[in-house]
Amino acid sequence: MTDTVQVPSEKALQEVALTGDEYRLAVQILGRHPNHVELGIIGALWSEHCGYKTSKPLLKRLPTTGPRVLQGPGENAGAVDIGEGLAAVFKIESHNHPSAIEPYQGAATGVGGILRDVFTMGARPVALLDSLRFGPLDEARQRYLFDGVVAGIGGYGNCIGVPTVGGEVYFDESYRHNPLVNAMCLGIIRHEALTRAVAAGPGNPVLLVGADTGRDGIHGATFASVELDEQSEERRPAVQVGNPFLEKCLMEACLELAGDPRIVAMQDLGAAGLTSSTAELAWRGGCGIDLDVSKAPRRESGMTPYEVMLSESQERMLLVVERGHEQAIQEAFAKWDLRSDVIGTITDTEHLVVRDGGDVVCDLPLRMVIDDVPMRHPEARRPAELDAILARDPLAATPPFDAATALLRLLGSPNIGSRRPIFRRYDHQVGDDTVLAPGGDAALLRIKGTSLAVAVTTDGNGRYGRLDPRRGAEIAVAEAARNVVATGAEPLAVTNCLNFGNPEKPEVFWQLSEAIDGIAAACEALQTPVVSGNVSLYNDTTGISIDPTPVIGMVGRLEDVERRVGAGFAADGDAVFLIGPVAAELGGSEYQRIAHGVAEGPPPALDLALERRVQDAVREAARQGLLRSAHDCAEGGLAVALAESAILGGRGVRAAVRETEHPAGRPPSWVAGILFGETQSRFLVSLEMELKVEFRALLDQREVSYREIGVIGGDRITVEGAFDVPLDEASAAFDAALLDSHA
Amino acid sequence: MRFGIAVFPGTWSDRDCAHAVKLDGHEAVELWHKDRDLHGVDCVILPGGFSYGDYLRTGAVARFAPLMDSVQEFAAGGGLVWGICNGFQVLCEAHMLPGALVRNGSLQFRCEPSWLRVESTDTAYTGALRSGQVLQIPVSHGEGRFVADAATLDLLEEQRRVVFRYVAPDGGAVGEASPNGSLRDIAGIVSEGRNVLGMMPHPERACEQLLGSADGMELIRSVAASLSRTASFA
Amino acid sequence: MIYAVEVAVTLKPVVNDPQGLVVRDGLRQLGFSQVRSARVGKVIALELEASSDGEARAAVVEMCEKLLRNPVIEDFHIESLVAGAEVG
Amino acid sequence: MIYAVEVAVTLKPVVNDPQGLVVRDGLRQLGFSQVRSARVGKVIALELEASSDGEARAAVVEMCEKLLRNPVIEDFHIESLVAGAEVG
Ligand SMILES: Nc1ncnc2c1ncn2[C@@H]1O[C@H](COP(=O)(O)OP(=O)(O)O)[C@@H](O)[C@H]1O
Ligand SMILES: [Mg+2]
Repeated sequence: MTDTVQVPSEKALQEVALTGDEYRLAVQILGRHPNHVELGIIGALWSEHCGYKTSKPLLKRLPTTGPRVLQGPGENAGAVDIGEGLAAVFKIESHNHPSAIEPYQGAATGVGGILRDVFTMGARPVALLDSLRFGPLDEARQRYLFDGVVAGIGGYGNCIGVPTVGGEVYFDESYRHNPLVNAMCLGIIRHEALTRAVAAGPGNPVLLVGADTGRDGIHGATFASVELDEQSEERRPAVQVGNPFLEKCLMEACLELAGDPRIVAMQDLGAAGLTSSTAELAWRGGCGIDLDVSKAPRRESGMTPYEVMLSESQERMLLVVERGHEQAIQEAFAKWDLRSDVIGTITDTEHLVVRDGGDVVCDLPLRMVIDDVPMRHPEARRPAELDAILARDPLAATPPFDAATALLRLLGSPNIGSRRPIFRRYDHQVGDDTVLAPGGDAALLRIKGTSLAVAVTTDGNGRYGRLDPRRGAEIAVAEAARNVVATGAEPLAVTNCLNFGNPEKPEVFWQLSEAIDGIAAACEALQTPVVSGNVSLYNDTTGISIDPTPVIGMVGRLEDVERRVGAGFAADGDAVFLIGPVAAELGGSEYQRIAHGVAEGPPPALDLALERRVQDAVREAARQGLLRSAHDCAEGGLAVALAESAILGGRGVRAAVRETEHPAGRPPSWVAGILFGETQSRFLVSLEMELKVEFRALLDQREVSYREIGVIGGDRITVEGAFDVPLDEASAAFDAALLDSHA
Repeated sequence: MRFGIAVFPGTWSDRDCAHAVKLDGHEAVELWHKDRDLHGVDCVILPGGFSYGDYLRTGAVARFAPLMDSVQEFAAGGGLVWGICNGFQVLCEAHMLPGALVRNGSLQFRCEPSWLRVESTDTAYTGALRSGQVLQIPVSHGEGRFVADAATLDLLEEQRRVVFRYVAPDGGAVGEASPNGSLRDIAGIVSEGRNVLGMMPHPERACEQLLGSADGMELIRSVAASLSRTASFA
Repeated sequence: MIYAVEVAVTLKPVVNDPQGLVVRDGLRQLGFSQVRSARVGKVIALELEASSDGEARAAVVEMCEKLLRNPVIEDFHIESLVAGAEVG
Repeated sequence: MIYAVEVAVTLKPVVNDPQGLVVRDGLRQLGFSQVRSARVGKVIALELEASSDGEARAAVVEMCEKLLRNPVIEDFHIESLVAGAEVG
C-alpha cells in the first residue's frame, strides 16, 4: 500500500529534509497525509538535529551512569554530584552552520542557547567555554570568521555576565569551509532545586516567556542537517540576532523560580522552536499538549501557524505551571519586565495539538514524532587510503630545521601559541570564582562557602581523528582528563560534541562509529560517564568533509581549593620531573605539520590503564601538596610543555633528556620525535628539592614511570645538546602567535 | 556598615560587590532599580554590568531609573556613591560626573589586570591608601575610554579629582599598554564634593589573594573607616 | 498620522573615532584610495504618531536631547522625516 | 572634487533588533508614548574624491557591497551626497 502513496514534490520534501520513504512512513503511521503544518513539524522532529536519526543507535554505546550522576543524557543538560549537596550541571553544543554564515551572531546565539540549556535546569551558569576550529589564518576570510566568532562569544557572554573561562582553538585546512563553533556551559545548583523538563498534570497551563516570535531561523534544525551548498546563501534569513540583555533578565527570573513547587517543568526553545520544546516536554511526561499559536506574541505581522511553530527566535522559554498559579508566576516574570503568555495546556491525549484560534492546524501523535523517528543505518566503510597513510614512518623524514628553530616555530604556531589575544576579549572573572584563569590547563572555579572547586576544560584533536578516529576520540577524553588532573582535580564526567561530515558517506559514518567507540572506551577506563552532548553532522561543503572532531568537555572536582596546582613554574631551584613514558611519536603532530606539512603515520599510542595510573598518581601528589606546578604534555610534546611552564612562570629551566644525546644509528627525525612527539599519558611537574624522595616513593609505589629531567632557574630554556633559547625570545614567539590575526 | 548595591536589568557585578563587602564584615543591601527607597545605607554602589544591554549607549537608560532620583538626592546631600565600570558610565550619563566613557581604543573588550596609581588620598575611598601607591585591580569593559574636553580635564587635575590613573606595574607611564586609551590615563575620578567616585576597574574582583589580588579591599576599608569617622562625629 | 523619522547621532568632530579610522583604512586596503576620511555614528529610525511635520520634528528633537544623544560627545541631525499612513 | 557622503547601514526589517526595543521602551518610559517603533543602525560619514556625483555614488555603493554592510543581515542606503571643495 505505502509505495502507492502520493508523495509531494522533491522540493516540498527537501524543504523539510524528508525522503520519499520517510514521507510514506509518516502517512502509514498517520493513516492519512499530513497537512502543511504537520509536515513541517514532522520534518523538524525527524531531522538529524532533533531526531538524531543517524547517531542515536551509536550513542547507546556510551557509558552514562555512575555513582555521581544525577542526570544523564536526555535532559537539557547533564548533572553530577560534587558534594556538599551541590551539583554541576553542564552541556556542550555546536553552532557550526550559523557561524559559517554570520560568525558574530552565529557564535553569540550559540552561547545564548547553551546558557538556556543550563539555567532551564535551575542551575546558575558559572562558566562558559568555547571550542573553535577554523581554516589557516593566512586567508582573509578565516581571519574574518575567527575575529567574528570570538567577538560574538564575548559579545554574548560578557553582556550576560557569565565568565568565559576556557576553550580551545585550532586552525587546519580541514575546517576552511566548515568552521566549528562549540560552546559549553557549566552551572551549579543545590540538588533539591534541579528542575526537569517533564510535563505533568493534565490541565496545567503552559507559559511562553521572553522574546516575541519572529520569522527567525525557520528550518534552522533541518538546515543543520544538510550540507552547506551554494543555496545556503538563500537560507540566510536563518541568521538570527541574539539579545543577551533579554536573556540575562530571563535567566535571573528563571533562577528566582528554580525549585519553586509551582513550577512543574521548564524547557528552553532551541532548534525547531515551539515544535520540539512542546513535543519533548509533553512526551517526557507521557502527556499530551494542546496549544494555540494565536496566543504567541509576534514580532512580525502575518505570520502563519507554520512559521510560529518552526520559528527559532532566541531568548524564549516554556514553563508548565501548577494550575491556578499562572498569574503569580507571570508576575515573577513581569518583575524583570518580561512578557509571558499562557499559550496552551497539558493534556493526557499523548498528542501534539496546535490550534490557530478556532481551528486545529495540527494533530500528531507524540510517539510518532519522537519515538518513531525513522532511524538511518548507513553503511560504514574504513577509508581505503588509510592503510597507506598509516604505513608511512614519520621518523624517516629529514628535519628541515634544528631543534631551537623547531621550538620557536611551534611556540609561534597559531595552534600552540598564547590564547591571550582571545581570552582577554572574554570576561573570564565575573562571579569572583575564577581561581585558575584561561592560559594554563583546565580552568578552576572555587565554590563560595565551601572548600570545593570545579575544574573544566574542552579538548579534541581532529588530526589524530583523521588518522584514527577511535584513538583520536580516546585521546580527546584522556587529554581533557589530564587537563583537569593538572589542576589537582578529580575528573568526574563528560559532555561531548560530535562534529563530523555527512554521515551518508560510508567513510564518515565509519569515523563516527569509531569515534563513539573511542569515547566509550576512554570514559569507561577513566570512570567519567557521559552526561550530555550534542551531534553536529553534515559539516561538509561541496563534498569535502571535516576531519572527525569529537570535542570533549570535562568537569572535575577539587576537594580543597588550597591544593590547586598551576601550569607555570613557581620557584627557582625546584626540580622538574617528567611523569609517563618517553617515546618518539610524530604521527599527526603539530611538529609534523610545521616541518613537513603533512599528517601521516600512526597517531600517538594510548594505553588507557597506564593513563589512569599516571593521572591518579599526579592527583595524589597534588592532594599531598607535593607539587608546585603541573602541566600536561599535549601539542608540541615534551619540549613545548617545558617551554610553556617556563613562559607561564616567567622562569628559565635547564633540562636533559638522555634519548636525545646519542642519535647515531637512529632515524633522521628521532631527536625531533623525542622532543616534539605528542606521546600520551604524560605530565611535566615541578616540586621543591626536599620533597623529591617522598614524590619518588609515591610514583614507585604506583608503578608509574618518571624521571627527573632538570631544574628551574635562569633566563633560558635549555635541553642539553638539543636547544638553548632565551626565555624572552620564547615568550615573544608564544605571545605573537595569534596577535596579528585580528582576534 | 551598610552598603547599598544597585541592581538594574543587566547589572552583573552586584553579587560580586555584595560578596566583597561582606568579606570585610559589612552588610550588603540590594537596591532594586524600580524602588526609590535607599534603606538607610551608608554608601551606594552602582556596580558593573550591561544595564539595559548597554544598548544605545552604556548607562544611558539606567540613568532614568526611579532609584537614580534617590541616588542623586543622596549624593547631593554628601552621601557616598561609588560607580564601578557600568556604574561609572551611569554616573557620567546622569551628569553626576563629567566626561564620557566611549569605546576602547582597541575597539575590543578587555578583561585583564590593570595597575592603578593612587593620585589622591583625599577621598573617602582612598583615605587609607598612600598617594602614589600602585594597586593591581582588573578591568573588564569594552567602553572604558574616558574622554572630556581639555578644559574639563584641566579642571579635574587642578581640583585633584583624578583619583586613579592607569600605570605600568612599576608605576611608570602605561603608554600603549593602556586597557582603553583613556585621556590622560584616567581610570577614576570624583565629583567636586569628592563623595561620588567613578572608576572603570573592578575592585570587587581584587579582594582575595585567591583571585590574584587583594588590593581592592583597601578601598572598601577606606570607605568603612571614613564612614565610622563621620559617624563618630555625628 | 504616522511619521517615519531618521535621526543621525554622530561623534563630535573633536572626539576621536578609532572605528572610523579602521573603516577608512579598510576601504583604502580594498583599493578605495579616494577615501579621505570616515566616521561612524548611529542612525535611529523612529515611527511615531504626530499631527504635523512640526510636531513630529519637535518631538524627535526632544527625544534626542533627553535620551538619544549624549551632548558631551555627540551631535545629532534629522536625516529624513516623512508622513506616512493615517493612524489606523 | 571632495564629496561628503552619508550612508546608513541598517538591519533588514525582518531581523530582530534588540537595541531598537530598548530605545523604544526607553523613549516610552520618558513619556514619548507616541513612539510606535525604533530601530538602530549605523551611519557612516565618508569624505572621498570623485569627479562627479555619479562616480561618488557608484564608489560608495561598491564600498557598501564590499565592506560597509553585512549583506546577511543589513541593508544600506545613501542619506546624503554633497560635492564640496575642489581637491586642494
Ligand atoms: N577559544 C578559547 N577561549 C577561551 N580560552 C581558550 C580558548 N582556547 C584556548 N583557551 C585557553 O587557553 C589555554 C590553553 O588552551 P589549549 O592549548 O587548548 O590547552 P590544552 O592543550 O591544555 O587543552 C587553556 O586554559 C584554554 O582554556
Ligand atoms: Mg593542557
